[in-house]
This record gives sequence, structure tokens and C-alpha cells, in this order.
Amino acid sequence: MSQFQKKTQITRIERFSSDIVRLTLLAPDIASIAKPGQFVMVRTGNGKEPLLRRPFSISQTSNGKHFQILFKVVGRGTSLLSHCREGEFLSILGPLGHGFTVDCQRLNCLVGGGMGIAPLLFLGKTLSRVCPENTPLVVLGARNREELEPLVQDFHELGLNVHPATDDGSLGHHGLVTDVLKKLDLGDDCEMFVCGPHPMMTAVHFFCRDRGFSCQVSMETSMACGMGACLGCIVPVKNGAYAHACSDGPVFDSKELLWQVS
Amino acid sequence: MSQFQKKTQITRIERFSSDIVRLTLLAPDIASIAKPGQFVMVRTGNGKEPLLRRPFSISQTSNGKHFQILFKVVGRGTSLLSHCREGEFLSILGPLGHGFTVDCQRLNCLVGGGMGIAPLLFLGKTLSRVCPENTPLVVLGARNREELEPLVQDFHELGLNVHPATDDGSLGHHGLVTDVLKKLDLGDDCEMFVCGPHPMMTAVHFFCRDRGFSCQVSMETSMACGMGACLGCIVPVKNGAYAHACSDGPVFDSKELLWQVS
Amino acid sequence: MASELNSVDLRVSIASLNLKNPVMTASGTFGYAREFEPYVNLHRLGAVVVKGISLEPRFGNPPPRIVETSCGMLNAIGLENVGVERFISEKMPALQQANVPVFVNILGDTLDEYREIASRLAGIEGVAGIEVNISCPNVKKGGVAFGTVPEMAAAVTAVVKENSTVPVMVKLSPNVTDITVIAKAVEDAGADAVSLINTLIGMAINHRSRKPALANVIGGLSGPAIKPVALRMVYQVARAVSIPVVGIGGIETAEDVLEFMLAGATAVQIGTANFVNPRASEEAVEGLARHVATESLGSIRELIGGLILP
Amino acid sequence: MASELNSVDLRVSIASLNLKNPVMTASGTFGYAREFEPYVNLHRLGAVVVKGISLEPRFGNPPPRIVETSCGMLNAIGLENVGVERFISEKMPALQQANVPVFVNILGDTLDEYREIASRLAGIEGVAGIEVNISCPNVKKGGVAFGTVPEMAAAVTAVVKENSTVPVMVKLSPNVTDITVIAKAVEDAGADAVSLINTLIGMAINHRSRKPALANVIGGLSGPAIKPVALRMVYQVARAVSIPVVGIGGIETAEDVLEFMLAGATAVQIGTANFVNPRASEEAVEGLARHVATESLGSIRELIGGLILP
Ligand SMILES: Cc1cc2nc3c(=O)[nH]c(=O)nc-3n(C[C@H](O)[C@H](O)[C@H](O)COP(=O)(O)OP(=O)(O)OC[C@H]3O[C@@H](n4cnc5c(N)ncnc54)[C@H](O)[C@@H]3O)c2cc1C
Ligand SMILES: Cc1cc2nc3c(=O)[nH]c(=O)nc-3n(C[C@H](O)[C@H](O)[C@H](O)COP(=O)(O)OP(=O)(O)OC[C@H]3O[C@@H](n4cnc5c(N)ncnc54)[C@H](O)[C@@H]3O)c2cc1C
Ligand SMILES: Cc1cc2nc3c(=O)[nH]c(=O)nc-3n(C[C@H](O)[C@H](O)[C@H](O)COP(=O)(O)O)c2cc1C
Ligand SMILES: Cc1cc2nc3c(=O)[nH]c(=O)nc-3n(C[C@H](O)[C@H](O)[C@H](O)COP(=O)(O)O)c2cc1C
Ligand code: FES
Ligand code: FES
Repeated sequence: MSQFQKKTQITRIERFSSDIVRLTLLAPDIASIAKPGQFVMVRTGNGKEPLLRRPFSISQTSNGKHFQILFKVVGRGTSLLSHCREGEFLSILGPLGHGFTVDCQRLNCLVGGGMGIAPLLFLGKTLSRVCPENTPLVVLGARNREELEPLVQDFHELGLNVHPATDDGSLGHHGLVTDVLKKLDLGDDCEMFVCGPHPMMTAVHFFCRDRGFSCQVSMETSMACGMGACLGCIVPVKNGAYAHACSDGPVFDSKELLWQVS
Repeated sequence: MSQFQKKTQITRIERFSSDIVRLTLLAPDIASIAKPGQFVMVRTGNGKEPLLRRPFSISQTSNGKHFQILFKVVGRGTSLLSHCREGEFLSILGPLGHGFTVDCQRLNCLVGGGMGIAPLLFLGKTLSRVCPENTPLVVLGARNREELEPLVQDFHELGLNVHPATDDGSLGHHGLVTDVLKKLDLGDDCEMFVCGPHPMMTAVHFFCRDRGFSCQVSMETSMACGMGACLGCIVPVKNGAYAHACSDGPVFDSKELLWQVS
Repeated sequence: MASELNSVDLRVSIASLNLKNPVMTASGTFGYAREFEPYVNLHRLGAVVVKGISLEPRFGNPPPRIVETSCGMLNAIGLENVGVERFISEKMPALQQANVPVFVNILGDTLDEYREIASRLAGIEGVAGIEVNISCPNVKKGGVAFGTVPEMAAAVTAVVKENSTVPVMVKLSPNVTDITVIAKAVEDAGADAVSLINTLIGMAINHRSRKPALANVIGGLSGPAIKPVALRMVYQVARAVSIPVVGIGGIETAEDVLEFMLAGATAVQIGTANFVNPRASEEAVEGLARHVATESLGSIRELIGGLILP
Repeated sequence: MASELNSVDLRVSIASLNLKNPVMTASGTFGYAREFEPYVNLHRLGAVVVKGISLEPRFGNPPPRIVETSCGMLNAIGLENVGVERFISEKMPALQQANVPVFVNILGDTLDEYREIASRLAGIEGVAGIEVNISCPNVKKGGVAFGTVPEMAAAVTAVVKENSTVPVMVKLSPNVTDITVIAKAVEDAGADAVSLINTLIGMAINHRSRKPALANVIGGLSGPAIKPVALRMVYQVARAVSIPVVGIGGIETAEDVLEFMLAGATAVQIGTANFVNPRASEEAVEGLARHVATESLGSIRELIGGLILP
């Protein structure tokens, strides 16, 4: 697998809301080979604090030259990133991990929550290209309209219709994405692509299990290295063992993982 | 003694060379009471690294509203400071320490080397105001013309004539400030105000001792607190004891300190 | 809001001593308190601990005495202090005015010195408690052994306790294999509380000059860098002893204080952070009050040892 | 310039083993080396130390296993590994290709386990040395005691040495009162070298959830935060023993390597820094070469223990 450590230039900064930012980075090596579901490890500053890189999904590539990350400010690392300026350089490792596996013969359904929507945009774009005859379903959830609208917009630009859901009902369905899923006609050979908060992924996993659908989930864990060296990023699998989100994932067949009924 | 901890706004940034920067800060509380030779402790970033504040001399005040610091980039703290933007806020403690004592009856001679010139500008300005009949002598040294010229300029604007010296001869005397001092007519009742590298201050101290001149030196040491709490900033005085640069100084009568003949 | 915050219950007790709140300042980082008056309302703190006092005045180590490290600093002050007599005559009067409980941090090279300092301080107005420093890494003579050998730690504790009229807190060194052994030894010897941690022994080198960064070669590491070690030791000691534990090490904010209290600390001391933000201690008190109010806790004491184990 | 740098003498030896240069990678931070091939020319490193290997495979601790701290990180991996048999069959072949000396880090719960692992590794092609981990803080059984009691440290050393055909390096724990005592014990028991430090035991708490940040509650602290402690211990141990000392702890750059070598280290290991900058080890080698060239040193060995004391 090809991976690179690169100083990449920030060519564009978009602020979607007070705490949601998208950066476009010039990185042909990475952008030209990245696959949907893969991620990068980003150094958020030049100093020793925060010490570790932060993982972000590749949320889109363009022309094989640029790629984007979309993130929410939740702590010191993302706060530093959000204060970057155009023209500055960021140190990036990537592309890392195994992405989504696509099959044009099935009904593909993308389910994203919050910042979990980031990798699904890349997936949606790829599906539109490789399976032009097979338009995927897209179900996206977030806290409110402010957070969701700009992301929905991106899918519209790909020509994809979106079923939105918000916690406060300010856009689309008032409630959970699983409520929306239940109402959709998903046939009997559906493949679900899910990325979002753990409770949401748990719910979608059980939903798919009950209906006999396949389900690919992208797992978020704490990561120190992103390349299989630290063994910190585990997710429990069957019979007491663990898989490594960075190298075995981040995308897993949900059936391989251990899920707790809540 | 009045001291303040303030978030102060950067109102102006001047880059004199690749590594010499002057910041103007809006801080009426501090600017209105500061005296030449006093310093401030500056937090150079928002994170935990670098952890400690950095000491900088107050290099000028204006209108009782603004004050300036002039510094050279030598490490991580000064590098972070040099990347600040106008409008940003810096956390400042000050004014700290005891400054210079002036006597209008004597021939005042200001001797500065490198960034040690910073506090002397404030002193020169004050002397011009409080002792208008008594123009001080000014001798300034630095590595080269690039470093020294902008600082000399500031003294010219005060109407003060400067005797420059540079290590490479690119401006003024080719050599040390003490060479220049030896050639000047200093009379027999001269008061020397010195700030610069330790070897320079040592040389000026012995020069003054031999001629019977008074000599006030501003001492630089590593400082953690700047306010007499950590006891880290000591300078050796007579009989094995120590003085604290931040609270007993930074300006000392050179006769009180222990100097090593080199 | 401000008045609401004043009414929240932040009180904690260390033996017979009742503190307004759990926030104290750490010895050697708050001078004799007076230095912080421009920044802090001293009477709003739980207590202050003053710079370590010895029997005779000490000049301390030659310079350089401090050096910054990653998220921390090393110091080798060498216990510079004015000695117990001048402390009482010159420093106590101002402290008595400050209206805040004062712990005097004491240190000696021999049991007799500890005894002597304790007796001189006994009955001095304004001394609310004694903190016995058995852990300073900078004194070459008895200092280190007192803090690392349980029998010696117990002996110092007993001597100071016998000669004191106020609560005695023993300050433990982290530079040991098992800190709970020392903690139990001083508890058995009569300590009213333990405070921990003192600095970790460390070193820095300037590769250009090829010299140690400190004239003393080694020094004590403090600041955020050591917080994980301090938190672990407080957790271990709080489970091993039944006297109050005072947590120290890398504390900067109210959140840090909460963590130490959850780990089992009854109170805390803020050290190096005072240099970075002289108002750190008072801001921590304010932050704790906000937390107790927001979380609708009956009192901050509910948090002590409240860590939820997996 | 590049060719000039290739000709500078960076060689060091650890017992019978001659290394190209003093830069190794630390166990548990470099996987089985293969993970770093996209970033590092492995053959340019002095040596690599692989993740700790036990007799049987281990799943390790439940998540969360890592948490960041100020200028450091805590880990409680719990020694997840494939076991010695699968290590030999699955991991060694790739390592043999890599053209770099490999140290295998081994750990056990009993003397017998150490003996068994050492014998299985004896004679395996590509194993240049054994690093005996007696210091991992995460194993609840014998792990900690082996590293903190001199007699036990000596016993493990002797057992591994007897069953090994390659140099044996013993990795010391910093969580002890006097690390020189353990270092001397393993030297007397036949260790060819000592490496230090392993992680400091620490803890982190999430004050919102009131839970420990690690499922294992405590973990090992690494990174720049611990460098001053590591440097001090390397300095002390280098003066106490006459076998080579390998310095570990917070090393990120060639400058850090120089500091450890001045303190007495013959070689070093880069750990946590590999996560931040996967090229850290190779860049350190390059930096050392530049330093030796710029300072016109005959060889890097001139620097070992070259600290100038005041
Ligand atoms: C494979 C992968 C892909 C990711 N992709 C994206 C993405 O595209 N966009 C995006 O915004 N984020 C993404 N994340 C999460 C992102 O890495 C974290 O938000 C980021 O590391 C936080 O860094 P910080 O320094 O700002 O926060 P910290 O100071 O480290 O943490 C602040 C708070 O956020 C919480 N937090 C930290 N990491 C996570 C996490 N992984 N999930 C949930 N909460 C966390 C912490 O517990 C803490 O409460 C991804 C994570 C992984 C593992
Ligand atoms: C009272 C006082 C007033 C000062 N006024 C000024 C001023 O007006 N302008 C100015 O440029 N500097 C001044 N200094 C020095 C200034 O504080 C340091 O340059 C600064 O702290 C360096 O911070 P840093 O993080 O960039 O460097 P660091 O990373 O801390 O150090 C980088 C290098 O610089 C060296 N260094 C650090 N501090 C000093 C020092 N005090 N003197 C000499 N070398 C040092 C270090 O040994 C190291 O080699 C003053 C110092 C004191 C004590
Ligand atoms: C400059 C300095 C001086 C100190 N002097 C003393 C002292 O005299 N007595 C003592 O018991 N501890 C002393 N300490 C240790 C602190 O009280 C505290 O235990 C340690 O710094 C850890 O806390 P921190 O990380 O919050 O600083 C000193 C620490 C520093 C940084
Ligand atoms: C994630 C992680 C896993 C580790 N695993 C091991 C191990 O298996 N065996 C071992 O002896 N040390 C292990 N260590 C300790 C390191 O080898 C090293 O001693 C320590 O991290 C200090 O060096 P550093 O500050 O450069 O990281 C591990 C460290 C980390 C961070
Ligand atoms: S993040 Fe290090 S192994 Fe996955
Ligand atoms: S800098 Fe702390 S006492 Fe002077």
C-alpha cells in the first residue's frame, strides 16, 4: 500500500459555521490514489502540544491533485487547525486504512451522522462515477439545519437526493436517521455505508442485521499512529479479540464487530 | 508597586530584519506607569508549550497608552511572537522590576549591545524629557548594519546622536563598544547605563570601576515568574549571596554584583 | 450569578482545619504570598503554602537554577530561604494581614533541625498548619533519604507532630518505587494529612555547550508534564490511607482540580501554573464554584474519590 | 555533501554487536518495522526493536488504550502480540529482508516463560539481540516485581542470558527509588547492555464522565514530557555500570540524541516520536551525521559521556 508523509499546502478554507471548517489541501501523491473511507493523520501544529497527529477522513478529492478534510472544532487540535491560513503547510500522512468496498449491482445506501458525513461525500462522488446507472440513497443526520445544510448541498451538487434528519427538526425529519431508514423502500439487497456517532452505527447495524442487509461501518477510535504500529486504536471483534481501526479498518463489515445492544 | 495581568492588543508589528521584530501593544495601565529599565512577562502562545512566559524590556511607551517590545527571534517563544498578527491579544504581566535611576546633574552615557538596546531607547526618551539641558551620550553595538541601523534611527528621532559599533564594521566603529567608550570624552562624573551581552557589561563595569564612574547594568537571567516568587533568576552578589534579577533588579549598580575578570 | 456562586459549598477540612475551598498554592511557587497580591485576592484561596523554611538562612544553589522543558520546568533553587527566625519576624506579619490560612513548609537536614523549626513555629499567630518537606530532591544530605525510607519518613513526622500545635501535613516524594508505603508510614506516625507530589528528579543538557542546563546538574521537574504521574500517585495513596490527601502536580485549572478530587484528593495545591497565570489559583476557585452550581452538587465534597471505575 | 555525510563515523557497539549508528527504534512504537517502510529506509537505522513478544499470543487490554497528555501520551496496550511462534513464522521473514539489526523485546510472567521465549529465539536468523522487558507497567502479575526488585531483575537476566546466542539488553523501569541498584544487579547477572527508560506509570481522568481515560485505569507515560527524567536516569546509570547504556525517553531529534549520548548513552531508541513523525529515526541519523561533520569529530563515539560538569 502506498502511503506518504507530505507537507501539503492549504489552498482553500471554508467555514460552514462557527465550528465546522473544510480545508482543501494540495497533495497530488495522496489525492491521486485515495479511496473513499480512507483517512489521513494531520499534524495540527508545529510544537509538542498537542503531541499526536489527528485522524480525519478524506472527504473529497478533485483532479487527482487536491483533497479535502471537513471537521468540527472539538478540542485543541481542531481549534489550531481552524486557525490555519491559506498558503500555510500542513504535515499529512496518508492515505491510510481500508476504505469502502462498492458493488454496483446492489442498492447502495449512504447513512451519515454529524462529521461522519465527511467520508460519505467522497463515496457518493465515486459511486456516481463508477455506478452511473445506480443512484445511491443518501440519509444524513445532524444536530440542526446550520450544521447539515452545507453538507446536503454538496450531495445535491453531485446530483444526489438527500433524506435529511435533524435532532431539533430544523431540517428534514425531526429525529434519528434510523427513523428515516425504516420509512424508505430499501428492497431486499441493500448495502449500507455508515459513518457517524457510535449509537447511530449500532442502531443501523441491528437494523441491517434484522433485514439481512450488508452493512459497512467506518469506526472512529483514539489513534496515536494511524499505521498499525501503536496498537491503540482497537475495536472489539468476536471471541475476545480486537481489530485495529487504522489498519484493519476504519471500514469494517459490521457483522465482524462486537455490538452492544443498548 | 502596581502590577497588572492584562490581555493587551497588538496594534502594530514592525519587522526590522528577518529576525528582529517590534510589537506595539495597547495597555494604558502598564504604559502609564512604566519606567525605563522595567520589563514585562509575555505569554507567547495559548498552549502549554512553551510553558513559561518570556521577559522583555519595555522599549518605549507613548501617550501613556501604548508600549513596545523589541526582540530577536532566538527560539520557540520569540518565534511564536514573531508570527502574531495585528489585532491579536497577548497576555502581559507588568510593569515588573526596578528600572534605571537618573540624575540630571551628571553626564549620562547609554551603552547598549544587541537587543540590550531595547530598554535604552525608553531611557533616552525619558532623559530627553526630564533633563532637556543635558543631552546623553549614546553608544550602541550590534553584529552588523542590518541589525543596528533601525535602532540607531529611533535615537535620531529623539534628537540623540549615536556612536555606533558593529562586529563586522558595516556601520560605525569596527569592533566593541568599549573601544568607542575609551575614545569619548566622558569627563569625570559620568553615569553609565548599560544593557547587552554579559561580556560587554563585564567590560563596561571594569572600565567604569577604573575611571571611578557609576554604572547601572540591566541583567538578563532565566526567569520563570518575573515577580520574586520562584527564586530562579539570581545574579551573584558579594559574599556568596544572590540578588534576584526580577525583583531586586533587573537594573543594578554594577558595584553590588560579582564580576568575573575574563 | 456571582452571589449564587458565593453560596455554593466548597468547604473541605484537613484534620481540625476547615478550609473555604480545596485550592491551595504550592510551596516555592507562591513566594511568601505577598508577591501575588497585585493579582490574587488571597482571602479567597483555601490556603497558601509558603516557600520551604530551614533553621538557618540558606543562599541556595548557584545559577542557572531553572530551565524550561517540554510542558514543564526543572528547578534547582536549592532551598534558598531566610531561615525560621527571619521568616517569623519579617514574613509572618504580612501573612497575618492576608486573612488566609498559612501552611509553613519546613525542611531540615537532621531530625533535630525539624524538631527545632517545628518548636519555633509552635504558637506563632497565623500559622494554620505545617507542611513537612521530606522530599526535596535538591538537598544532598538527609533530604532524599527522609523521603524514600519509610522508617525515616515516620521519624520526621513523629518529631514534627510532637512539637506542633497545628495540623501536620507530610509532603511526599514521587521518586520512590511504592509511594503508598511511605504514605502509610507517615500516617501511622501521626501525620494529619499527606500532600503529593513533590517534583520528579530530572536533568537537562545543552548539547552545544555540552554542559548541564542547571548548575546543580539535576533538578526537580514540575508542571503539566508530570500531571499523569501525580494523578496516579494521588489515586494510589488515597486508597491506601485514611487521612486527607492533598494533590499536587501540573494543576492549572478547575478541571484539573476536579480530576484530582475524583482520584481521591480532599484538596489540591497549584504550583508552576502560578508563574504562567498568577491568577490561576483564584480562577480555579471560581471554576469549582461554577461546576458545583452547574452540576447542582450539594457540596464539592461529594466529588472526593468519586472516580467511577470500569 | 551527501557523500561526505556517508563517510562520517557514526558506528557504536553493544557488546559483540556493531551498529552503523546509535539510532534504534523503541519497542511498541515501531510495530514490526514493516509498517514504517513507506517512510523510512530501514537499513539506514542502527537497529530496530520490535513490539514485546510473549510465549503465547495476547489480546491485550480493552479500549480505550491510549490518551494524550501534555507533551506526552499514556498507553495501556497490555502487551497485545502474536506470541513467539507466530512472530518467528510470520514476522521474522520480512524483518530478515529489511537488512537492519533486529532486537526482539521479550516479556513473561514467570522465569520459565522468559527462558522458553529466549530458547525459541536462539539461533533464529535475523535476531541480532534480545531486549528483556522487565519493566512494563501494564502486566499485573510478575511484570512489575521483576523490574523493581534487584534479585528478580538479576534472575530474569541470568535465565535469558543462559538461553541466548546473541547480546542481551535489559530494559529498566523508571518507577523505582534508585535505578542504579537495578542496573548494577542486571550487569552482575550478565546483561550485555541496559536500555532505559520504559514508561512512567501515570493516569488520566475524564472529569465529565468521572471515569479513568484508560480502561486499564493506569498506563505508561511516554513522549517529550518524560525526557528530563530519562536523561537524569541515563546519566546516573552510565556512571554506575560499565556495560553500554541505551537511552530512551522523549527523544525526537538528533539534538536529543546528542544530549543522551553526552549523558553517557552509547545508543538511543526513538519511541513516541515515530507516531508524530514516522521519519524521526532516519532524520536523527542524518542530523547526527551533519553534527559529526560540522563539528569535525573523529567519530560520534567521542561524545559518549562527554558531559562537562560545572
Ligand atoms: C478514522 C477517523 C476519521 C475521522 N474523521 C473525522 C472527520 O472527517 N471530521 C471530524 O471532524 N472528525 C473526524 N474524526 C475525529 C477527529 O479525529 C477528532 O475530532 C479529533 O481528533 C479531535 O481532536 P482535538 O484535538 O480537537 O480534540 P481533543 O482535545 O483530542 O478532544 C476533545 C474532545 O473530543 C473528543 N474526541 C476526541 N477524539 C474523538 C473521536 N475520534 N470521536 C469523538 N470524539 C472525540 C474527546 O474525547 C474530547 O472530549 C475522525 C476520527 C477517526 C479515528
Ligand atoms: C529582564 C529581561 C529583559 C529582556 N529583554 C529583552 C528584549 O527587550 N529583547 C529581546 O530580544 N530579548 C530580551 N530578553 C531575552 C528574552 O527574554 C529571551 O530572548 C527569550 O526569553 C527567548 O525565548 P525563546 O523561547 O525564543 O528562546 P528559548 O527557546 O527559551 O531559548 C533559545 C536560545 O536562546 C537562549 N536564551 C534564552 N533566554 C536568553 C536570555 N535571557 N539571554 C540570552 N539568551 C537567552 C537560550 O539559551 C537558547 O539557546 C530579556 C530577558 C530578561 C531577563
Ligand atoms: C521553583 C520551585 C520551587 C519549589 N520549592 C519548593 C519548596 O521549597 N518546598 C517544597 O516542598 N516544594 C517545592 N516545590 C515543589 C512544588 O511545591 C510542587 O510540589 C511541584 O512543583 C509540583 O507541582 P506543580 O507541577 O503544580 O508545580 C518547588 C517547585 C518549584 C517549581
Ligand atoms: C504505544 C506504546 C507501546 C509500547 N510497548 C512496549 C513494549 O511492548 N515493550 C517495551 O519494552 N516497551 C514498550 N513501550 C515503551 C517504549 O519502548 C519506550 O520505552 C517509552 O515509550 C519511552 O520512550 P518515548 O518517550 O520515546 O516513547 C511502549 C510505548 C508506547 C508508547
Ligand atoms: S492508530 Fe496506531 S495502531 Fe492504529
Ligand atoms: S523570575 Fe521568579 S523570582 Fe525572579
